[in-house]
Amino acid sequence: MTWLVPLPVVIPLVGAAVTLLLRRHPNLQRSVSLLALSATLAVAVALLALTAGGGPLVVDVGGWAAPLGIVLVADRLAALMLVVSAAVTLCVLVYSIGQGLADGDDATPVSVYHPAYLILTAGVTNAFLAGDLFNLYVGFEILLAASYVLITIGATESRIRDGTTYVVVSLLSSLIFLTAIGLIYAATGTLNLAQLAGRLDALPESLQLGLQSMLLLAFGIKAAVFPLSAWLPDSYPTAIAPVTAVFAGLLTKVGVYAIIRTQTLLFPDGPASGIVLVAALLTMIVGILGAVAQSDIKRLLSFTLVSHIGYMLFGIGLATDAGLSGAIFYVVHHIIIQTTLFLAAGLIERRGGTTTLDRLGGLARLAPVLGVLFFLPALNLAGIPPFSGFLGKLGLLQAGVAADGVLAWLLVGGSVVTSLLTLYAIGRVWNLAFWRTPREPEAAAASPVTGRVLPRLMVGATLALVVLGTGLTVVSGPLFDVTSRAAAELRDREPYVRAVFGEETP
Amino acid sequence: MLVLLTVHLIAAMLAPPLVRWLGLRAFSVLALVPAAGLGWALTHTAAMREGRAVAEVYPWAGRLGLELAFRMTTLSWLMVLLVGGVGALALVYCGRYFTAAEPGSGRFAGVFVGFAGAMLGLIVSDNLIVLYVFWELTTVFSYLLIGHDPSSRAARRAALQALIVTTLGGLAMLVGVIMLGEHAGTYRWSQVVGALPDGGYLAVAVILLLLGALSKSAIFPFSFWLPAAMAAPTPVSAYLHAAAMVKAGVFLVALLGPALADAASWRPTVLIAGTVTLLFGGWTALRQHDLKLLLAYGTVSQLGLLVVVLGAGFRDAALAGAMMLLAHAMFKAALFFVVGIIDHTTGTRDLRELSGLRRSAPALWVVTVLAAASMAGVPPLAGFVGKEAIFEAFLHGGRWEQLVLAGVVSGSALTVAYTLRFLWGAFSDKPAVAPRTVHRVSWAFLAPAALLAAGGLVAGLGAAPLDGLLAGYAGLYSDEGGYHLAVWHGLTPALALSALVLAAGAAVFGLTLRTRWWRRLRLPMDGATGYERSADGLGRLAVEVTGATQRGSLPVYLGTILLVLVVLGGGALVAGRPWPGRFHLWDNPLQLVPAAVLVVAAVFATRARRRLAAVVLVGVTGYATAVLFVLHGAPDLALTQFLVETCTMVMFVLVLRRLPGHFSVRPLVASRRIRVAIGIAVGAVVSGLAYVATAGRQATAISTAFGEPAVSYGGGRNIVNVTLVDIRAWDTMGEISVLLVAAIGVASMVFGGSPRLLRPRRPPPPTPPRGQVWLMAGHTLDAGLRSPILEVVTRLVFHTIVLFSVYLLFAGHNAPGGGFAGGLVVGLALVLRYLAGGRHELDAAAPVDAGAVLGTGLFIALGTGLTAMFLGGEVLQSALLDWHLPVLGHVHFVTSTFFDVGVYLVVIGVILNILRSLGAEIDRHEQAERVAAEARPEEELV
Amino acid sequence: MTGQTVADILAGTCLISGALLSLAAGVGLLRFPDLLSRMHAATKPQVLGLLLILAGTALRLQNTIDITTLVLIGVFQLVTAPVAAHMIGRAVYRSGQVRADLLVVDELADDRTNGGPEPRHRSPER
Amino acid sequence: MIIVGITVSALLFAAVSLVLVRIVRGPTTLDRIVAVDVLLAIVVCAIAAEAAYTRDATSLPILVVLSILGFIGSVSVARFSPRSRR
Amino acid sequence: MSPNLVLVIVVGVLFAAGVTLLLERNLTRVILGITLLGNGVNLLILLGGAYGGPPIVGRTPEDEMSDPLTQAMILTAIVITLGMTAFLLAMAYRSWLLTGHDDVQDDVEDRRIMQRAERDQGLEDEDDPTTEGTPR
Amino acid sequence: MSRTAPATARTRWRDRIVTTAVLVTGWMLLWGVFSWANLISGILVSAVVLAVFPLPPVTFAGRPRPLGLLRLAGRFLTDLVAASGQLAVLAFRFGHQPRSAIIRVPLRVPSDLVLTLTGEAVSLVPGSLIVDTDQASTTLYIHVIGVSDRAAVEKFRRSVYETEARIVRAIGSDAEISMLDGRAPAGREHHP
Ligand code: NA
Ligand code: NA
Repeated sequence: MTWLVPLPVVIPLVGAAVTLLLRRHPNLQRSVSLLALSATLAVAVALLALTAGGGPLVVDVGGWAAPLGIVLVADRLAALMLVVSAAVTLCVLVYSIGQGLADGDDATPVSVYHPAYLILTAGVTNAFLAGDLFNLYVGFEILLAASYVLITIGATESRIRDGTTYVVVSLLSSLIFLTAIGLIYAATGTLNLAQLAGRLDALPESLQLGLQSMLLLAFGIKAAVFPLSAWLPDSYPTAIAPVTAVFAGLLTKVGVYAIIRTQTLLFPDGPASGIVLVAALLTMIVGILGAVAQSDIKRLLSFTLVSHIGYMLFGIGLATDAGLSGAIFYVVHHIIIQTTLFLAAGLIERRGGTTTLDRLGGLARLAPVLGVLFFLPALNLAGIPPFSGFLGKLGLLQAGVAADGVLAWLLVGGSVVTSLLTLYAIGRVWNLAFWRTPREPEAAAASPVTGRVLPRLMVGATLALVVLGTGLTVVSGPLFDVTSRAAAELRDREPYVRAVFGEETP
Repeated sequence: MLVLLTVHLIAAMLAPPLVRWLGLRAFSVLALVPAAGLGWALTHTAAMREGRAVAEVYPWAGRLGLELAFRMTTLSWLMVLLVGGVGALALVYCGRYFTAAEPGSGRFAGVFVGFAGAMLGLIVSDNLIVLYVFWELTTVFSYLLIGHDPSSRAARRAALQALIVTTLGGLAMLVGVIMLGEHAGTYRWSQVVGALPDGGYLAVAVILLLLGALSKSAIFPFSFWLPAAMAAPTPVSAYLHAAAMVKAGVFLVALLGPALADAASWRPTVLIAGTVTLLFGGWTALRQHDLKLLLAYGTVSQLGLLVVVLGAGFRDAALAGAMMLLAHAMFKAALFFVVGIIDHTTGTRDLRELSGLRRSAPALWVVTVLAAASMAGVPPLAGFVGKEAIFEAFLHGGRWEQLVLAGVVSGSALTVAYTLRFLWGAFSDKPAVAPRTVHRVSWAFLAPAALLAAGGLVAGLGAAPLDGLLAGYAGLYSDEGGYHLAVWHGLTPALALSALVLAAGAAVFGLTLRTRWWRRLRLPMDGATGYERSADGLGRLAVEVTGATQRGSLPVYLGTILLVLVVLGGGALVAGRPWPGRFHLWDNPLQLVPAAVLVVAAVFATRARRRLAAVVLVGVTGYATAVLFVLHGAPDLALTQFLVETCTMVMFVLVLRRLPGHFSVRPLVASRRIRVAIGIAVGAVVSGLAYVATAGRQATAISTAFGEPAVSYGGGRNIVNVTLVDIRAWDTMGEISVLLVAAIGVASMVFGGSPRLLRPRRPPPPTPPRGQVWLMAGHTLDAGLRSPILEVVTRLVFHTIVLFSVYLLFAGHNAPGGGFAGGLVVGLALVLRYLAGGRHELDAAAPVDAGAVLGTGLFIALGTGLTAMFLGGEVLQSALLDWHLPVLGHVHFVTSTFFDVGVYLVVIGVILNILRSLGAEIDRHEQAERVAAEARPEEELV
Repeated sequence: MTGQTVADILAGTCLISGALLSLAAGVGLLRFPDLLSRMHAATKPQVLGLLLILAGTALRLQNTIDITTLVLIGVFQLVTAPVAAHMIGRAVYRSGQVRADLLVVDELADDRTNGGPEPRHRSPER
Repeated sequence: MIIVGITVSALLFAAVSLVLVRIVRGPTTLDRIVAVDVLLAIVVCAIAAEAAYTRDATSLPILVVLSILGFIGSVSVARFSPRSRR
Repeated sequence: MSPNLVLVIVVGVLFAAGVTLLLERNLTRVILGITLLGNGVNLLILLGGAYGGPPIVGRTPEDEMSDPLTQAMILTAIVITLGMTAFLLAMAYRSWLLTGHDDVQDDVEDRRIMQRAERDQGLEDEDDPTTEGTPR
Repeated sequence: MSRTAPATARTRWRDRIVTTAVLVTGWMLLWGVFSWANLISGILVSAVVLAVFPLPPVTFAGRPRPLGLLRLAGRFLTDLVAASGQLAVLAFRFGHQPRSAIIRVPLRVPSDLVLTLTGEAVSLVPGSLIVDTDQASTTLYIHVIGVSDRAAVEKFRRSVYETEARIVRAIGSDAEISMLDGRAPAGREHHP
C-alpha cells in the first residue's frame, strides 16, 4: 500500500492545476477543491490505519533507492499529522466557500484562492512526509509561498503592511533553513534523514550543536518560539478569517513537527534540550502575558497561539516518551482548537462588525449559536477538563512531574500559570464580547460585512471543528495510544531507519 | 453511577427546549434528575451501614491513568444525598422564583442541571483526575450561573473572579494530584492511599491539594469570591454556595484527611486557614445590611468551621464534621431560599428597609426561625448536635486543639450573633421603617425551605441512627475516638460551651445594635483587595513585557532572530575550538577575480542611495556568483543564474520605474552602525560554521554514486539535470509549485481590487497600419517609446530565441540546459516582445490565460509522476525508450523529458504572469493616472 | 612547428588581443568624459574583442559541434549588442546626459526643436 | 598556453576592476548599465577564454544565452529610464 | 573535506552585506538584502560539495566531477528566490500604490501597548461602565 | 519590402519556407551535427514554434548577393579593426578629451530593414552609435566620437551612406539598389 504515500501531496497539486484551468467556472473550482481535500483526508486516514498496524511506510520516489533519491516516509507521527491537517484544511475550505470567497475579482488574470490554498495543503503534507532534509525545505517553501499569497489576498493596506512582516521574516527563516542544510550537507554529504541520523552522530559535539541550533532557529521562527515569535501576532490577524485560521492552526505546527522530527531523529541526545526547555518557558509566559495585554480578539488569540507553542516545546524538551507523546497530542489538539477559534473569531467579526473588545458586546444574546461555537473551543484552549486541551496539558504535566528536574518543575509551574492566564484572557473576551451590553446595539447592522444571519456553511464548518475538537476527548484513549507509540517510535529511531534502508543500515 | 451522570448530561442538554416547551413547569420535571441521585443513594443506605463501597470502572485514556472510576463510600453517600436533595428542591424553587418572562431561563436550567451532574461526578469519582475534571466543570458551570444576568457589570466581574480564583486553586490541586499519582503509578484514590510518598515531596503535594480545596470553599485568603458571587440568582446561591460547590473543597478535605492529615503541611494549613475564616466570616457577616450578603459571609464562616473540623485529623472531629456538613447544607439552603422569597415578594433584601414581615408572613417566619436556630446551634436541631460533637472532640485534644477550640467557640458565638441579626433584620418591626406587606407566599414557593428546615429538626432528633451511618466515614481514622452523636449527652462541658456560645452571641448582637465603633474594625488587607491588586499587577506586567518584546518593528524582529543566530552559532563555534586546520586558499586562482568583484559590489550595494544603483550592484554580485559557478564546474547553475539575473533585473526595472529614484529615508548613523555590526557578526558566524562544517566532513557524498545510474537508470549524462528531473524530481515538482504560486501572488498583488484603480473599459487597440509591420501590436505603443531598430531585431530574433529554448529543453539531459533554463529563455523572449511592442504586444504574443499555461505545465509534470504509478512504478519513475527507426537511426528517449516539459511550461507561465502583472498592468495603472491627471490639469504631476 | 602549435599560437594571439581590447574598454569607460563617449568604449569587448576570443576558442576546440555554437554566439552578439547600445544611447540623449560642449554639431537637437525631419512618402515596392 | 592563460586573466581582471569602478561611481543609472553591459561582455570573453584554455566546451550554452539575451536587461532599463519618452 | 577559504570569505561578506540591507526599513533594500543572502547561501551550499569539472558523464571523469547534488539544490534555490523576488517586488509596488512609499511601517497596536508601558499604565479596563450600553 | 503588396499564397509560402529554413539552420548549428533526425526534428520544432508564436509575415523582397555580402563583410571587418584600434589609442591617451558630434543621416532607401541593418553596422563599429531614429523619414541620428571638425562630420556622413549602399547591394532588391544612385536623400538637407 505504499502507493498511497505520495498521494496527500499529489492530489492537492492536481487539484491546484485543475482549478487553475477552471478559472471561469467557480462552481466547478469549488467542487474540485472539496474533492481534492476530501480525497486527501481519506488517504490520510488510510495511512494512519496502515501505520498504526505496521511500521512506517516508505516510498523511494522515482524508484531511486535511499539514500540516492528522495524518500517519503509515513510513520505514525506523519500519518497522524496528515489526518489532522487534512481534516482542518477541509473544514476551513468549506468555511471559506461559505464566506463567499469566490475568486470574484474578474480583473485578476489567474485564479488565486483555490490554487494557492491547495498548494498550501500540498506543502504541509509534503513537509510531514519528507524523509529528506532538502525535501523538507521544499515542502516548507511550498507552504510558505502559498501562505504569502493567501495572507495578502485582497492586498489592502493593512494586509500589505502586516503581510510584509510575515513574508520577510519567513524568508529569513527559509534562508536560515537553507543555510543549515548547506552546512549539514557539507559536514555529512547526505540529505537523507535516516542516513543523517547515523552520520551526524559521528560529528564532533560542538559541530552537532551548531547544526542543530541552525535548524532549531529556522523551525523556531516558523513555530513562533520566543524570542523568534514577535512577527506572528503582527501578521496573522489581518488576513481573512479562514486564512488566519488555517495559518494559526496548522502552519506553526509544521514548524513544531519539524522540530520534533529533527530533534528525535537527528539530534536525540544533543545538549540543546535545555535550550528548548528555557525557550518553552519563555514562550509560554511572554506569549500569554501578550494575550492578556491585547484588546482585540484575533490578536489575543494570536498571542495564545504563541504561548501554547511553549507547551509543545515543553514536551519536546523533556525528551522522554511521555513528554513527546504529550507534545504530539497537544499539537493535534492545538491545530484543531486554534483553527476553530479563529473561525469563530471570523464569525464574530461578521456578526459584530469588529473583533475589537471595546466595541463588541451582547453576542451571547444576539447570536447564541456563535456563543457556543466560541465558548467550547475557548474553554478547550484554556485547558478546562474534560476537553482535549486539558488532556494534552495533563500528559505534559505528568511527563514534567515524572522527569523531576529543575527546569521540568519550572515548566510545570509555567504551564499552570499559562493555563490560568489563558482562562483569564478568554474569560475577558467572553465577558466583554458576549456578556456585556453593547454600547451601540445597532452598530453591528451598520457595517457592510456584517449580517444578522451567519452563512450556514461558515457556521457548519465551525461547528464541525467544534465537534471534532470536543470529540478528541472521547477518542483520547486511542489517540494517546497512537501518540505514545509514535513517541516511542521516534525515540527509538531504529524503526524509521530500518524502514528507509531495509535491513542493512549504511 | 455513569448512568446517573449521563442522565444529568442529557437532561442538561434537553433543558433549554424543555423550558421553551413547558415553561416554568419544566423546572419541576428537571428536579426529578437530582432527585434520582438522591433516590439512588438512598437505595445504597444499607451498603453504607455495612461499610461497603459501591464502585464502577470504565476505560478512558489509560495512558494518562485516566479511567472513569467511581466509588461511593460513606462520605460520598452523604454528599450525594445533599447534592441531590438540595438540588431537586432548588429546581422546584426555581420554578416559582423565576417569572415566565425571565430571559435565558432555559439556558439557566441546563447549566443548573449540568452543574448538579458535575457535582455528583466530583463526589463519586475515585480517580483523582476524573475528580479534577468534575471539579473544574463545577467551576465553569458556576461561572455561567453567576453571570446569569450578564448585563450587570458586577455579575460579570464576580463570575470571572470566581472562575479565576477557583481555577487557580484547581490547577495547584491538579499538580498535587499528579505528584501523588505519578509517585503511586495510579490515580485511583483508593489505591493511591496505599502508595503515598513522604517527606518534602508529600508536604508540597499536600499544600497544592489544599490550595485547591481551600480556594473552592472560599477559605481565607480566597474568601472574597463567594460574597461577590452573590450576584447570582438566589436559587443558585442556595445551591452552589450553600450545598454544593463550596462544599467541594470541604469534601476534598474530608476525603483526603484520613490519608494525608499526618503530612507535615496538612494541619497547620487547614487549622489556621479554617479558624481565621471562621472568625473573619462571622465578624464580617455582622456588618452586612444585605440579607444575602449576610448569609454569604455566614457561609464563609461556616465553611471555615467545616474545614477545621474535617481537616483536624482525628476520628471524633471527623464524625462531628460529617454531622455539621449535613446540618449546614440544610439550614443554609433553607435560609437562602427564604431570602429569595423575601427579595421576590418585597423587592428588597436590605434589612434597613424590611419591617413587619413577621406578621404579614407568619409561615415564613416559622420556617426561618427553625432553620436559623439550627444554624445558631439551638437544641435539639441538627446544628446543635454538630456543634456539640465539635466541642466535645476538641475538648479532649492537645494544646493545638485547645487553641482551635477557643477559635471555634468564638466563631460559634459570632454565628449566633449574625443569626440574630438575620432574624431581627428580616422580620422585626422597625419603628422608622414602613412595614412591608407580603402578599401570599405560595406553599410551593415556601415548601423547599420548609422541608429543609424540618430536615434540620429530623436530623437533630435522629442523631443516633445517623451516628451509625456517619461513623463509617469517621472510622477511616485509626485513632481511638469513641464519640457518638446524640441530642442529649447529659450535662457535659460541651453543653456548657453551647450555652456559653448562645449567651455570648446574644450579647454580641445586642452590642452591635447599640454601638457603632466595631464597624471600623476590618482586616488591613482582605483577599478582594489582593485579587484586585494582582489583576492590576498582572495588567502592568503584561503591558510591560509585551511592550518590551513586541516592538512592532520588522527590523527589530529580524535583528532579534539574527542575534539569536549569532549567539547560538557563535556559541557552538566557540565550544568547538580549536578549529580544524586543514583548508586551501582556492580551488582555482581564477576564483579570486569574481570573488573580488562580488565583495566590492556587495559592500557598495549596502551603501547605494539610488534604488537602481543598488539593484545594479546586487545584480553584479549575481553575475559574479554565476562566474564562480562556471569555475566550480557548475555550468547548469551558471546558465540558470544568468537567466535569473536578467529576469530579476527586468522585474526590478518594471517596478522601480514607478518608485522614486532615491531611497526615501537616509538611515541614521547610529542605527546603521548597529545594522552593520549585526551583519558582520552574522557573516562571521556563518563563515565560521561553513568552515567548520566543511572541514568536519569525513563521509563521502551520496552524489558520488549518481554517475552510473544517471546514465543507466536516468537515461542522461548531465547528472545535474538527471538529478532535477529524475533523482530528485519530487523536489522539482515542489519547486515549480512554489514558482507557480508566487506568480499567482504577483497577479493577486498587482491586480487586487482597489477603488482608485477601478478599471475603465479596455479601449480597443488602434488598428494596425497597412503594410509591413514587424510586430503584432507595436503600433499601439506610444510613438515616443517605439524604436524601429528594436522592433525589427525583436522580430528577427524572437523565433530563434524560442527555438533555442527548445534546444535547451531537449539537450539538457546530456548538456547544460533543461526545462528551467528553457522556460526562462522563452520568458525572456516574451519580455523582449513586451519591451519592443508594449502590453498589447505581450497579449498578442501569448494570447492565452497565464493560469492555463501554469495549470497545464503542473498537470503534465504531475501526470508524468502519476502515469508511472499507474504503470506499476514508483511515483515519478522514468522509463528509457530506445528505438531504431528508418532514416532517423537510433532514437533515445527518456520519459522524464515529459516532466521537464511540464517544468518548461510552468516557468513560461510564471514569467508571462509576472510580465502581465508587473509590466502590462502597471502600464495600465500609469496610463490611468496620466488620463486622470490630464483631466485635472491644475494638478502637477511630478 | 606542428599544426597544433600554430593553432595554439594563433589562438593565444587572438585571446590576448581580445583581452587587451577589454582592458581598453575598461579604461575608456573610466576615462571618457561623458556617457555617450563611454558607450563607444563599451563597444569594443562587445564586438571585436569577443570575435577575437571566439576565434581563439574555435582554434583551440577544433571540432564542428563546438564551432557551430561559437558561430551562433558571434552572430547573436552582433545582432543584439547594437540594439542595447541604441536604446541606452537614446535614453542618454533624451535624459539630457550629453555634454553639449564636447559636440561639434548636434543635428538631432536641431531637428527636435524644428519638429523633426519631414516624413517621406515611401513608394510601394513590387 | 599557461602564459596566455595568465596574461588573459590579468588583463580581464584589470578590465573588470575598471568597469567595477564605473559601476560603483555611476553617477547615473545609465552609466552603470553601460558598465554592466561591458562587464557582461567581459564575462563572455572570460568564459570563452576559459573554454579555450581547458578545451572544454561545456559552458558554451551559457555564452549563447548571454549573447542572445544579455541585452534585455539594458534594454529594459533604457526603455523605462525616466524621461526617455520623447 | 578541506574548505576553500576564498569561498568561505565570500559567503561571509554576502551574509554581512545581505543582513545589513535586510535590517533596513525600505522594502526595496530588504529585497536586495534577501537577494544577496540568497547568493550567499547558494555559494555556501556550493562550498559544501566537491570541486571539479562539470558533472556530465563522458566529459569529466567521475572522480573529478563537482558535486551534482549541491548543484541541484542550488538550482532549486535560485528558482525559488526568483519567485520570491517577484512576489516581494509586487508587494513593494502595491505598498507604494496604496501608501506612496515602500517603507515597512511599525505595527499600530504594538505601538499602543508600548506607549502604555512607557507611561507605566496597566491594561485598559474595557469593562468600564462608561463603555457599556444600557441594559435591556 | 512592400507595405501594400497583397500577400499571395505563393509569397506566403515563400516567406514561411525562408523563415523555417533560417530556424532549421539555427537548430542544426545548435546541435552542431548534421543528421536526418536533427533535420526532421528541426523542421518539426520550427513549425511548432512558428505556429505557437505567430508574427506578421516579413516579406523579404530582395535576394542575397554573395559578392555584395562578401564586400560588406570584408569592409565591416576592416572598419571594425581600425576603429577599435583608434578608440583604444584614444582611451589610453591621457589628458585628451575627445570631441564628438551627433549627425543626422537620412537614408536613401525607405526601409526599416535597411535602417536597422545600417544602424547595426554603424553601431558595431566602435566610435559611432545610434542615438535616435526617425522611422517616417528613415533617418539615423548617430553619435560619433573623435570628430574634431565639420569636415570630419561630412566624412562620416559619407561613410554611412557607403555602408547603406553596401548593405542594399548585398541583400536588397533591384528597386532598392536603383534608389541608391542619383537620388538625393529626402528630407531637409543638413544645415550649413
Ligand atoms: Na553545438
Ligand atoms: Na559602435
